[in-house]
Amino acid sequence: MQTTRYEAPESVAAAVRLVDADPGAKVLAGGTDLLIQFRAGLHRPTAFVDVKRIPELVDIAVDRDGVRLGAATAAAVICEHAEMRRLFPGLVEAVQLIGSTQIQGRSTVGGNLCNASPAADTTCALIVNRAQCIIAGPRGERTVAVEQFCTGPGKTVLQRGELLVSIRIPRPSPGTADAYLRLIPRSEMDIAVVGAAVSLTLGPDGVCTAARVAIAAVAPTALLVPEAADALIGSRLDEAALRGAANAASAAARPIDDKRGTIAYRRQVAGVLTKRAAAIAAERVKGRI
Amino acid sequence: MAKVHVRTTINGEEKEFLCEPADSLLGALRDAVGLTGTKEGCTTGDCGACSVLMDGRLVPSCLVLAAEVQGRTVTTIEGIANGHALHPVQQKFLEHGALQCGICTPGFIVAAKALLDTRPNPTEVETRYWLAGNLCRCTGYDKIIRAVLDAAAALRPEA
Amino acid sequence: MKDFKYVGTRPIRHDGLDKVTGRANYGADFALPGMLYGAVLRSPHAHARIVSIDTKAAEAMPGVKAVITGDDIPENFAKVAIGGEGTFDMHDMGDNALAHGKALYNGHAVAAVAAVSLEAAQEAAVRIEVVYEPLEPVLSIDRALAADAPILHENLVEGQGPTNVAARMELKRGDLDAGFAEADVVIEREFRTPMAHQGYIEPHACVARYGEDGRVLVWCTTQGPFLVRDACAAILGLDGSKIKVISSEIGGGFGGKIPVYLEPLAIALSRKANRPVKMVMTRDEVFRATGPTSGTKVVMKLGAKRDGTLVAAHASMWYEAGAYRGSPFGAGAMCCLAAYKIPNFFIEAYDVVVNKPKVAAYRAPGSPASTFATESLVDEIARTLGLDPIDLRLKNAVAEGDNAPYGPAYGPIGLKQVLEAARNHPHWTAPLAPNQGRGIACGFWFNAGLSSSATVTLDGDGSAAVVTGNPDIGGTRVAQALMVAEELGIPVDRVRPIVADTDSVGFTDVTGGSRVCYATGMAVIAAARDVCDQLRARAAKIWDIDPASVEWEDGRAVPPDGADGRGPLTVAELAAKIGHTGGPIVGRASVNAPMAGPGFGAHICDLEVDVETGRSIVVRYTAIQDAGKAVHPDFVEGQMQGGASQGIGMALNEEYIYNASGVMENAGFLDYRMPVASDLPMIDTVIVEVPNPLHPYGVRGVGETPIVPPLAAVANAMRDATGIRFTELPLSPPRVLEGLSARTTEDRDAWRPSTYQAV
Amino acid sequence: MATVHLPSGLTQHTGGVDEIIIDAPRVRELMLALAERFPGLAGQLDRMAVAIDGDIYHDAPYHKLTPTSEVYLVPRVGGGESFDQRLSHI
Repeated sequence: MQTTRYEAPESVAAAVRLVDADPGAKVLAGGTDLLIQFRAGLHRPTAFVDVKRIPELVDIAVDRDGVRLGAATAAAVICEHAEMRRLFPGLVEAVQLIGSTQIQGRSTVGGNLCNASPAADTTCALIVNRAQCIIAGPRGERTVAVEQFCTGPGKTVLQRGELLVSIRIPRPSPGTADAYLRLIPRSEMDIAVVGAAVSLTLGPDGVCTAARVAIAAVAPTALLVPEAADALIGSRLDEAALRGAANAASAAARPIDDKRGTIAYRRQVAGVLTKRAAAIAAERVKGRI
Repeated sequence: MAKVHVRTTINGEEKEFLCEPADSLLGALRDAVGLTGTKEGCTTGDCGACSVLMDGRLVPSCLVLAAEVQGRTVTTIEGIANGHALHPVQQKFLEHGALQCGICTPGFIVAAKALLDTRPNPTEVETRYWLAGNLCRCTGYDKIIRAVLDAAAALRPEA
Repeated sequence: MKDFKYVGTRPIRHDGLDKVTGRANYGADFALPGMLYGAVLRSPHAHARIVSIDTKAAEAMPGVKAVITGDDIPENFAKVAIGGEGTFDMHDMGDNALAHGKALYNGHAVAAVAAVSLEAAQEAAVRIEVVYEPLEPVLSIDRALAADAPILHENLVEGQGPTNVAARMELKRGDLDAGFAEADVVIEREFRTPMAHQGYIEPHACVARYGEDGRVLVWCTTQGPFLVRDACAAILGLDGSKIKVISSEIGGGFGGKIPVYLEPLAIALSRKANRPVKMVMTRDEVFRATGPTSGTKVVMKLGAKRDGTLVAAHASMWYEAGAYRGSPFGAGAMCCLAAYKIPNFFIEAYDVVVNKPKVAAYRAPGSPASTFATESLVDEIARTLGLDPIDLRLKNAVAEGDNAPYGPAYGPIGLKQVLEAARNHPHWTAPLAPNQGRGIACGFWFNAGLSSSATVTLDGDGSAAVVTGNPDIGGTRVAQALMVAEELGIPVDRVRPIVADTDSVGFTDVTGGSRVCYATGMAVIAAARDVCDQLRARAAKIWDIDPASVEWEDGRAVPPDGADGRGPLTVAELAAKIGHTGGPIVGRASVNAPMAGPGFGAHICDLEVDVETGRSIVVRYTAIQDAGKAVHPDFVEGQMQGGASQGIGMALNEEYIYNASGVMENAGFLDYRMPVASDLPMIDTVIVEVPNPLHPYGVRGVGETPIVPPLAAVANAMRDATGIRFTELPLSPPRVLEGLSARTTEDRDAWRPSTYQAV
Repeated sequence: MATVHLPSGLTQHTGGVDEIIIDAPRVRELMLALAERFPGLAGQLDRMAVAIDGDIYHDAPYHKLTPTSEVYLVPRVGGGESFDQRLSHI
């Protein structure tokens, strides 16, 4: 029979105490993955620790250095945040792609990271924006780069008693913009078959001075692809550079065959989306200059 | 294990109910509160039949724990009409024949109301994407989209 | 054709208010005091011998009140004739409800539990210890037909030995060899479609109470309450006269809510526990363990003369029946050439059992898959000959007097009118953008008749009630009210349409086969006319004249000319005197209508293809159909739009995906990809009305035909956009990209193995 | 009296005959006459529906026939399903 408790701590310290004291407890943010897995019998938590009543987990703070995003902030709140949309249009696109309007009302970036799906939409977009995960635990706070947070499907660096509190995203340097694209068979409601995020910095002359490229659903975790970034840096994002980035992304991909796509398909489309996302990011920079 | 005692506001009325810690809001609404207008189609957040508003925001009640609504407000399909006056979305669904079997209709109406609460003048494309989380298998969506757009027009102040 | 006052208008449906306010009660919305909750233990294996089942641990769990296994549903060999439609094999339906000895698909029910809560029942179900001896699963038609294939049913014997081929049928006309010899162009392809689900949003649900007196109450969501009654009686060996079935509102069916799954289990559990039992399927169970439509393989060859005249056709088709015989292979054979005059053909069709769920009816069952083949080949012939695809179809289209491929001559049918309407529609000539293509395809369905009963009662206030036995899935209540209004001459909102339980109305066949507006409509009209006849008699009584001299016109009893200046009497006036003229008036009628009024449709689809990713979207869509007479045009259009949408889903993304062990991998709405609102454009409709002479108003069934054309309409649009003829559905992005990558090689026309499917 | 057309799947029971004139007042007598004439058909006929002058009846043994009636035996198709066809050739 059910032996689950429901807890709704109001501070990070209280939440850490709860999850530290009970290794069977699960942190409940939006619940859009956790509750599905629970009902499918994949895990039987001894407690749901609802962190949405902790103020700093559900807010967005913008300062000179960038943004601190509460890990349990609902996707819809992020998408409605004007400054988020202005600073990180690609990240907001990725957030907006997490499920339906209904799911948007519940799902969170922190939950998306902690669920550690290789196909998570936000992870790539956070990686290209150099986001850092702020983790609270019984021994205090630590910071982990987003690209190191997930270690495999369903696995993260979180240790017993630890809680993802927020995500810090540095303010983009001038001339920088991001973009995220994913391929799904329908127009909505699917899990990414492939995803690609690109962040670009262009000089006043239109030459790319910095770039980050990350791809999703093509490896056990989201992949940062420096080779694809290298293909863009120093170019004016001409066709050859875009093709170079696409080829690098395809080469980096090491996908599997499953019900959502084949190896060959994912590899090819990873390149296509990388190229397109780079072009969109570049257009965004130009639109800002 | 002890049941959770939840005090909340549902459709403008104070309500109290008991639930298991792991019960969904959907289950509590239907069984503990007796509001069966909110429908269960999948319990995985993929069909939208269980859509409700929580603190004014559209959520899938199958993926909300009942215990979470402590102190919050919930609006279900039963709370969409204003007394005897149907909400324009409800009225337009009737006028356009925007339902066939009707099982998805409560979820669509709640979701469409949430849309029009924040966007009085949605385009067809916006409306389709907003409602993409509500599955309908009978209508092909055509009449539903027309009904929502027509309701939007009816809600806008006369130009 | 008579002028209608109410028929053809668009009043608000009577059950609409309840459905927009959340008040309407569906299958899962019913409860009885003391009710238990049931859960089903299902086979994780696709094919396994059940060695033993130990229920002791489950029975010992707190809150558990009853556990049943196949032993509680004795194997029986009854064949129950239902309404002349054919006979359901109760052995198979019972064995499907709860396995006996062998689990035949992933999800096959093996045991069931009733407990005080759903959680307790689910916990107990997993404590039931079942020892399986796994067998090799048969997961494809090709494997089922192989000489060394595992056999699902040892008693299914053909000639030398056991077989997985349950039945064969053939149709032929003319001289095939001579026909192909005449042809200037001959095209042959092999087509495949995967198993696909109806996808109704409401899961199966029921509450059953077995009383101490042996009387049974079943509240459930079903397309056929009488069928539930008779099937449960036969499966459980009960007296059908003691079973009362109340159909709830039904949240979609499309054929899938004709068979019984939960109801016999709920009755058996209730009998054992002596408490009412409620059972509701999860979505996962709906996908794994109800009745999708067949996966198919169709090999078809079509020959035409240079001028486009079709001269010969040869088709061989195999339909997956799932775990038990009974796929719609016969309908597939009968429908595939129904649109065209072809003097020489040979069609053979096979019913093949595989380790997948037993298929059920799904909207024009059998027709979409075989028509996908025909309409793809007709398109290819038009391209080869450089002919307009509508001209080619018109040239060969059947009309009244032509024989259907299954034999009899057609009466008045509307295929040519439908094709003319397609040609005249602005969509047909609208410009296309780059990477867009346009396709057209036709479709046919018979439309069923069968048995229906109806009563119309007239109240003293001049209002009427119409009582029928068909659950209202898509607006049939208001259609019936329109017919009564038309006959009695009273406003539609003065008619109360009622769906009655099995104790309260005469036998009525299922809501299905596109039969409700046609066949039940005939009963409703006849019952209303019975009321009118009685009203004429009442008027005659008032006037003291011969009833035969009273006419019924425009909702009034009209005296003969020169009847002493007496004015006509309206329904309201006659109703007001009902007590003085003989008491209440009840009209009644029943029919066993012939299957008639074949329905033809044509759909035009514009598809835009992303050639770098293989992803495509429908950008414009028009559905044209002969409805005979549209009683409530909103709901006729709705059927056309909904059928088109389901067909588009089959064409683009929907499919059952099995792994190599036969476990379904996408049993949920996330990965069984039905169209969502943002996937579709508005779906334009054109209703053509060629009256059906068998119905008083000319009504034909409309519900099923519209799922037939989309498969080929989409594939033909894909051919137009990409130059590639895809012969396997769905046209999912990986498959399309693979095809695009192969476009320069020789294998572009070769059949491509499934993208996802384990073979 | 009626002209009866048999589907090709049944002609194995009729020695290849696919069209025959039967003198029968009603469908019932027509079916009996067919079964008498071609004993192999006996087990098959109840699987068939009957099309009389274009309209398909599932259950019409007492339907009257005229000398000009065109009768086709047609596999049963209902509101969806085809049943009871174990090992059958139709």
